[in-house]
Amino acid sequence: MSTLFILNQPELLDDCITVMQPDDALLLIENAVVIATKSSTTQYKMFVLKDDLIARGLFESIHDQSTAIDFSKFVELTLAYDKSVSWL
Amino acid sequence: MSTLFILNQPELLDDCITVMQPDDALLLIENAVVIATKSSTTQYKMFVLKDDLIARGLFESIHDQSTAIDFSKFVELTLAYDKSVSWL
Amino acid sequence: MKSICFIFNKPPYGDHKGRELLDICLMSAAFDMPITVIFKSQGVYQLLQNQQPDVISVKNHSATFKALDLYGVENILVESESLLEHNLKMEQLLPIAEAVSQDVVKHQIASSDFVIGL
Amino acid sequence: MKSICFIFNKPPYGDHKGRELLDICLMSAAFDMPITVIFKSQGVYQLLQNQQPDVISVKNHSATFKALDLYGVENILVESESLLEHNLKMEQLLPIAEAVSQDVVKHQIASSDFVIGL
Amino acid sequence: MVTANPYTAQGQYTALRFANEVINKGHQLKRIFFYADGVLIASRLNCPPSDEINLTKAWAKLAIEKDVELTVCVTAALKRGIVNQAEADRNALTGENLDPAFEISGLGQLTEAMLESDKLITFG
Amino acid sequence: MVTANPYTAQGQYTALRFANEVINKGHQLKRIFFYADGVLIASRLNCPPSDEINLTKAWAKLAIEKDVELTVCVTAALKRGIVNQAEADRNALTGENLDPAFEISGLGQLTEAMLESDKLITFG
Repeated sequence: MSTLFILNQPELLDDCITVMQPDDALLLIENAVVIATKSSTTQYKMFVLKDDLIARGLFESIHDQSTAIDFSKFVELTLAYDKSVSWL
Repeated sequence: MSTLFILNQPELLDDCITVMQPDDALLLIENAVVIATKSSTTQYKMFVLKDDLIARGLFESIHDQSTAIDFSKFVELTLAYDKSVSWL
Repeated sequence: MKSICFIFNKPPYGDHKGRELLDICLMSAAFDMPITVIFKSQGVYQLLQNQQPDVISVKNHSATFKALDLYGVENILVESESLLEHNLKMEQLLPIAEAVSQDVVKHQIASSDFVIGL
Repeated sequence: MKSICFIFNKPPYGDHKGRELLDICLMSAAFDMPITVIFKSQGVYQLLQNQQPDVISVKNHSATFKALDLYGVENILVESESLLEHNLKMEQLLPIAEAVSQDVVKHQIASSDFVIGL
Repeated sequence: MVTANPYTAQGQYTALRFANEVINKGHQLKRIFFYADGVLIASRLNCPPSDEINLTKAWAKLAIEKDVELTVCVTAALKRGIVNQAEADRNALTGENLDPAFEISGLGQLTEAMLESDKLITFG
Repeated sequence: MVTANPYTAQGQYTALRFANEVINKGHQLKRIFFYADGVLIASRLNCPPSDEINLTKAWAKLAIEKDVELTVCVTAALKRGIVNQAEADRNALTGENLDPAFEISGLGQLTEAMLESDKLITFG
């Protein structure tokens, strides 16, 4: 089964990645969007909530490994993956 | 001036240490007492709140680089150092 | 029946999260859902023996962990890599969990219908 | 007069802490206390230009940061090591802070009478 | 499930936007279950600054207009001082503060909703 | 200063023990200032399980027996639904929940206390 991991605290990234499988994706929301400005070595698909980027002045700084999405796409992602896990 | 740094979240240890001076001390309380079970390479004096160790079953596991203290000593430390800083 | 996996990843007593996650776990067990409980990262401290949170006026929930099998929760796992990271040995923990590798943890999370942490 | 140092070390808007720390800062300025403001670790994101938190229905406190000098707060420092770690340049930040080394930050904290973070 | 502290975390707002979008897309949203610090949202005494969104009222609007159940866990609520008249009477408390759009109930409501739904999304 | 969420963090309890010890040792404790999520402690509706400590009542006991001021920041309190009758009237809220041992006041009380005291200890 594929999983959408939802992360809202940047400091939990490393911990979250330890449980991810190749087909899983990571969605960065709230304060965790700051992660999207850095290049990463993770092989996972990475989505970022657009409004949280704009709020923090980071929309222009996003790294091209990440895809900015709106709430409509957020809902679609939770349907496209078998389940969603908020990594708290 | 000497400072007593009070830490209650183990994940903030590295950040806290970046602002410490040689004469400063670190007091571990609440969840941060788990740090006291590991050997560390920091040169700072390290105190640990005893009741928080006992609560978590860690009193026997404390590393000998740390000193367990009670609330009476906690109050004395805040007087012995010029100021106390809670690193949140 | 849908399966559910609980992730304990924080030390006890600094907050109420361990206790409140355990409550969901017990309720799900009462509904006969197949349950996996995972202790990972700093959550491994939840299982330490000889906890005495009465000294900080908090209720000890170790006894409830020990009673999980009475509720039919038998799949209780602790991640070996986390034990190593926190310098803990299985002998120091309540004898209710099985040590497994990170790969097993990953597989359990992937194969559950719901995954809940707090 | 006793001096006071404020440490901003978290990104904005994920919580109210930045806003609530800023409120203490303004109040202390009204009492004419000598103030140092330090942006460190993830707190450097507090100073990013072009923040638009109205899209998430939160009030923008950038304007208040910009007004700090009107309140007599002139010692506003951002830690160079933190900028580097988060891949940010001074040009991306509000032009109100001076970049200083970790040693300067350390010294400012050591020499203040009170140090407050949230 | 919403466990986010309304003030210390942004999760209540994110959950609200997400819930509205789910309904706009024509999906069925059975229940919002408030747990842990998330229950703090259910106090009608919450009074944010006038230039900021009142999240309690925003949830209430969603509940009324779109017929979504807002369920607050009784155990989590009582210890956090969120009570209705019945709970106040039962626990000898002087006063109550539950917003009428929210309903206090047991943790079983979460488990029951999980069994009946395809998805559970947590906002913490 | 106490900024700890009474439920998500242990800081309220640590602060209480510390405050009692300060007084036992004969030092003067001018004021406990509750700020940020720390204000949540001031609701008299907080009702922890009967086998756990009621921290609101424990603070109230300290205030009454040892004559310590318990001051709650009004701005932080209002948005978190902690109100007395005067604030309820001013903001058109139906009800109030402040425990009578606590007093609602402004942030200036913190700064004033800092100027008059040798030490400030924060519990977050």
